[in-house]
Amino acid sequence: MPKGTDLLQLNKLACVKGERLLFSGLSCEIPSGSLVRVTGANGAGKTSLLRMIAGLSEPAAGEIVWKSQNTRLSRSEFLQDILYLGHASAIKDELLPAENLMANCTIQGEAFSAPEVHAVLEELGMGERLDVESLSLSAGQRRRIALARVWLTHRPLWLLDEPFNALDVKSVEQLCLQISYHVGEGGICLYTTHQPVDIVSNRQLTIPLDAFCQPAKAQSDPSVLNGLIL
Amino acid sequence: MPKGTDLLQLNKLACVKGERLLFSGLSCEIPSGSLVRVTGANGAGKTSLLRMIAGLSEPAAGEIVWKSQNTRLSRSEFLQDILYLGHASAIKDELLPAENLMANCTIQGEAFSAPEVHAVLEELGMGERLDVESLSLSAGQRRRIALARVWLTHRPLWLLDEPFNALDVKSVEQLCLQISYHVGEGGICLYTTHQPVDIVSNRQLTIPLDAFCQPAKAQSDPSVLNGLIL
Amino acid sequence: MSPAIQNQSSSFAMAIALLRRDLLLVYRRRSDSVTVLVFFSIVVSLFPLGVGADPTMLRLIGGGVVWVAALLSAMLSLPRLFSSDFADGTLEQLVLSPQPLALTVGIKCLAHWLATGIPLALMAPLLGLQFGLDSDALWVLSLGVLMGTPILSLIGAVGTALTLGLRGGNLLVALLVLPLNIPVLILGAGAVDAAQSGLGAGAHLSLLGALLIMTLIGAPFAAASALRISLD
Amino acid sequence: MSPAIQNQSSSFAMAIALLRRDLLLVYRRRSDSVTVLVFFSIVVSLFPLGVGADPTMLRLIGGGVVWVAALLSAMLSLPRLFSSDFADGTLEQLVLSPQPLALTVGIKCLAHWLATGIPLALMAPLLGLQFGLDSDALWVLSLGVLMGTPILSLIGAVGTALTLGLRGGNLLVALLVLPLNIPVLILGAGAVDAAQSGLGAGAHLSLLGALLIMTLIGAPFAAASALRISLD
Amino acid sequence: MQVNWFKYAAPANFFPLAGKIYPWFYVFAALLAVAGMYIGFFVAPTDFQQGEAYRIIFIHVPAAWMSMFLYLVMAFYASLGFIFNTRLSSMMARAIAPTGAMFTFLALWTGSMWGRPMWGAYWVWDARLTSELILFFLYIGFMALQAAIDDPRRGDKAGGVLALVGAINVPIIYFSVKWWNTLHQGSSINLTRAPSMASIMLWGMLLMALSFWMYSIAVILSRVQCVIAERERRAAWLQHIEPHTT
Ligand code: HEM
Ligand SMILES: Nc1ncnc2c1ncn2[C@@H]1O[C@H](COP(=O)(O)OP(=O)(O)OP(=O)(O)O)[C@@H](O)[C@H]1O
Ligand SMILES: Nc1ncnc2c1ncn2[C@@H]1O[C@H](COP(=O)(O)OP(=O)(O)OP(=O)(O)O)[C@@H](O)[C@H]1O
Ligand SMILES: [Mg+2]
Ligand SMILES: [Mg+2]
Repeated sequence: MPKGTDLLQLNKLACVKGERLLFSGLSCEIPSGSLVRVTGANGAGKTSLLRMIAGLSEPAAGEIVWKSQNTRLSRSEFLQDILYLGHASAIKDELLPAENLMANCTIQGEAFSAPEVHAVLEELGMGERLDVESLSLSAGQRRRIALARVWLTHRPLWLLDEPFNALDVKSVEQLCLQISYHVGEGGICLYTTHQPVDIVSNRQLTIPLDAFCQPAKAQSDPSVLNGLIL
Repeated sequence: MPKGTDLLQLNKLACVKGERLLFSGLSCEIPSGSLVRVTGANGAGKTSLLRMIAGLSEPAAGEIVWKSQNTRLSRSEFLQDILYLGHASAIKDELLPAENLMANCTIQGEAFSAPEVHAVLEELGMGERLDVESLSLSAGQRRRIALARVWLTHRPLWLLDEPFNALDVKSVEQLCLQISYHVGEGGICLYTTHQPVDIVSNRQLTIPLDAFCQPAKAQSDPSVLNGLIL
Repeated sequence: MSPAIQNQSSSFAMAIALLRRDLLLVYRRRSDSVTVLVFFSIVVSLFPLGVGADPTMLRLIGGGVVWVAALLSAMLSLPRLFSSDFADGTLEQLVLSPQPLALTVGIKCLAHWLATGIPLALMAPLLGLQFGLDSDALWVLSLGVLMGTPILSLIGAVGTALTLGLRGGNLLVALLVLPLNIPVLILGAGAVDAAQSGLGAGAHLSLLGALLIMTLIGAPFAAASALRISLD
Repeated sequence: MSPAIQNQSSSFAMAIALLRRDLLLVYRRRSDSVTVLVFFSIVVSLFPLGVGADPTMLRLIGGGVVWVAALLSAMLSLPRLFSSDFADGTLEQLVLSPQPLALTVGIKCLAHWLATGIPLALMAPLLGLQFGLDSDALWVLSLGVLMGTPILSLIGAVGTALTLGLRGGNLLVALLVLPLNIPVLILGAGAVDAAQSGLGAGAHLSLLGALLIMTLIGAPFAAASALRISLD
Repeated sequence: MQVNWFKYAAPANFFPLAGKIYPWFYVFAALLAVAGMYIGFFVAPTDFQQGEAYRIIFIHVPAAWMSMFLYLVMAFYASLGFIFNTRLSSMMARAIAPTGAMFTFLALWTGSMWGRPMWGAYWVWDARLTSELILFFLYIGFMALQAAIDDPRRGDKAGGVLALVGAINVPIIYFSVKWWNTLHQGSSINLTRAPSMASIMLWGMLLMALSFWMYSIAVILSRVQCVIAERERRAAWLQHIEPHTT
């Protein structure tokens, strides 16, 4: 269950890809109940940032602190608190939708009963397609199965990379509702998207990655740092 | 150059996938200068329809007529008239962006000089990233290279499957402008997307695939057929 | 229950659940296992076609040929260990799982061995028969393959983990893994030879066993770090 | 210029442009070609380890072993023919090209042969040397591989085209392609044997040539229809 | 309109026909088998060289014949289906493959059972044996390919291409294998095959071959019925769009 006292701190994060410095000096405090949108043009480094927070890659500088602990040091506890959904959907062609969803939960150490899983998939409009192998699903249907974890999990910190990609209007709405429910309950959600979506939430933050592109500027210009919390 | 007199006719098309009938009785006339949005929920069959029109799969029933000729019979001429861009970007990790773009044009029998190609990529904001292998590009940057063909080609009939996926706001605008320029010149563009975008055009049609799901209904209910041209 | 204990027991439950998922996938892809077997037989059958049909010579090279073919088959089935998981994003999720990654790797190797190693071990004596090996040698061959294939899977796991997402990954894996597996080949083929020439194969097989235990202990950790590196 | 003629000349220019693109890719992935060679050498070197180091026997089996290894190496490099094009959507574009698909397939096979067949043919005599083949036999070996590898590429193209996007594709290709390539193996290895035993290899090689011509004529069309089917 | 409705209708018509006739072929097969077995086991004399073991010939040889014959028939149907897009032919090819593979396996198995007493080895790399083995691989390849493809239409077409390529290749393979073996020094074990077959044995073999043939027809018809039935579910509602499209 998301608790109301969690805090995610990003401390002077920098990201280097190949020979390029994508961003640096990215600092930010994200208290529980926040909805954080990471913005930036294509290639600004949104995906890189989310992967870094999840611990899939290491920051070139800086540290990520969760519940007052550096996530690199308390990695196994941190992993039990996060839900990361990337560009790739982690859907196996050979499995049925429900099997896929259950497998994805299993991998994360979450066990759900078949009825629970079915109920979520029904709600997401996959009711008719529950008996076909996922191979034959459309782009959006695969995304829905991947995203269904969002309805099941109890983890407080969500990292969603372009979750709305390929979803139709109705699914987008459902997902928005679920996200706002999550942050309403005291969870945290970091997400990226290029689509205009509106998610209801009391505490909306933005991390405008474009602003952190020039390391010198980001450090010296206080307005940029202020602009961080809109 | 797109001419003002082309006509695409879809004649009672039906699409069968596996054991399911996705849609049937889909008829529609698309004169030159039309901007056609194919709508439908996830899994309605939008991708299937575009692939069918391009000739990548065969219709279960019905025919596709272009310039008064069945496209299956005059396939090689038809292929010289269409531009199909699907979910996949056809980007080779090992090639530079410009090489990728040129290769994709080459495949389609269109030759462009290096400066032309570079100019387009610059315009799309890829200027800084022209010297890195495409492997290290972000999701949106890859899409841009794939879509750059839209700025180069002279083909009258465009089939774009979710072209706006992963693009940032600025690129979406650029693409919209280019599409409206194309249809303004007398071209035709069929596209799908779940995002709200507005593209300026005098003749906007919609193919609401959801309406063709029940074969009986689609045929008998005239309101659906009328709804076809909004 | 203290949190540590609770964690441990749930870790075990998770391991079981993960194994079940992998076995379900193996079952759904059962034609793959058959394909490995057929590939194995085809490669073995290619040799007489290449080197000639003289039975005495064939009896001499039989053990070696079957072992080389087993090695190649096991290697060709390696992409299934992680590649599809990598391509569809499951691997990211595995790395982000609270479960120790080395354990996850071990489980995947176990599933892989059940799906390919055991069938290969069952098939090997049949193919040995075609080369006129005698029944002692056939037993040793089968046992050797049974003990050798987990090593191939484990070392293969390290190799595939290192080459994930690299171009030409498939061949690169072969390059990394084949040389490392030479001891297995020498011991396995040696055991068959020894059995055939009437010397006991015991020494070879116990060395193979020792190798297996060493690999079991070390490889999962190596593969786990390799996976982390590949995803970075 | 009449439209027909214009079309033809542009079709030729397109073919050249396509070949250049494929060769550029080969160049960028040149480590792949090296990998094929190393795989080839490793497989060949496994044999003495597996079957023992008796020189007379090695001389007897040398030609066959090198040929089998060449066959396996060529086969393992097949995924590069279409798989990456299939995965990233290039194949759709190729099928939608106004260019005849069979020609496109032919060009891709040509590029594949330049990247793998020629290196294999250059490497084969070196490996043959290790088995003590004499110089006549080495020449015949090299020439045979040079003539055989295009057949492998072409038949391989049909096989890969048929299995695109299927599970276990890699092994399935082996299953489909290896039996069809047995004549190449027999003729190639037979030529080496004939050369070594002092009989001329001419008959074998001319049969191989005939096979090559037949394959050149038929396979691109079969592969082209297979591609269309796979994309449907 | 463009739709070729008989394409869908033909299998549907064929279905009841197949259902009616296939039991009869089982009956024929059983009768012929009884006659063949009787000749084989009771009428034919014991061979002075090989003893009773030779009687395996009454299964081995007909099985070997059928294995080759069925491949030709399968390739014929598959290519017919591919070239003329006739669905029933593709279904026939699909139905033949397992039976062909079964007979190939039977020939291999009985052959090697026989080989043990005859040659002292279960297997030798003789040209005939080897090409039978390759034939087995070809069958397996065809079946594996079709099994790997979920979409039946795509499976049919892919099988068609493969069978066509295979059919052109089979004679090449056959001769090259033959040539391979005769070029090398003769294998040290000489295959002494019954030189002048007693006519009574020939009769027995012919009867058994006929029986296998009838059995194949019966099995293939009933299997093709299953294939049709499976696809009928699809065809059933495909009829729905018929009135609109014609
Ligand atoms: C695994 C082992 C064997 C295989 C795969 C095999 C395969 C075949 C095949 C394919 C044929 C049909 C050839 C044709 O009609 O041209 C055949 C026929 C025959 N086989 Fe075998 N065979 C095997 C073992 C044996 C053995 C051990 C014997 C007895 C010594 C034997 C005796 C015969 C005879 C007598 C015929 C009929 C000869 C003829 O019609 O020309 N086979 N076998
Ligand atoms: N081989 C198959 N067997 C059964 N159903 C299939 C098969 N292939 C596709 N489908 C189904 O066909 C439908 C159409 O898929 P398609 O990709 O055309 O949808 P779409 O409208 O493009 O959806 P999206 O918005 O998610 O991209 C999906 O519901 C899918 O599940
Ligand atoms: N290995 C590398 N070498 C050089 N540059 C790299 C490398 N990997 C990634 N990059 C660059 O890093 C940048 C960040 O990529 P990232 O995927 O994080 O962007 P993004 O903000 O998620 O973009 P999008 O909106 O397109 O998904 C891109 O400009 C990319 O070109
Ligand atoms: Mg991104
Ligand atoms: Mg789609």
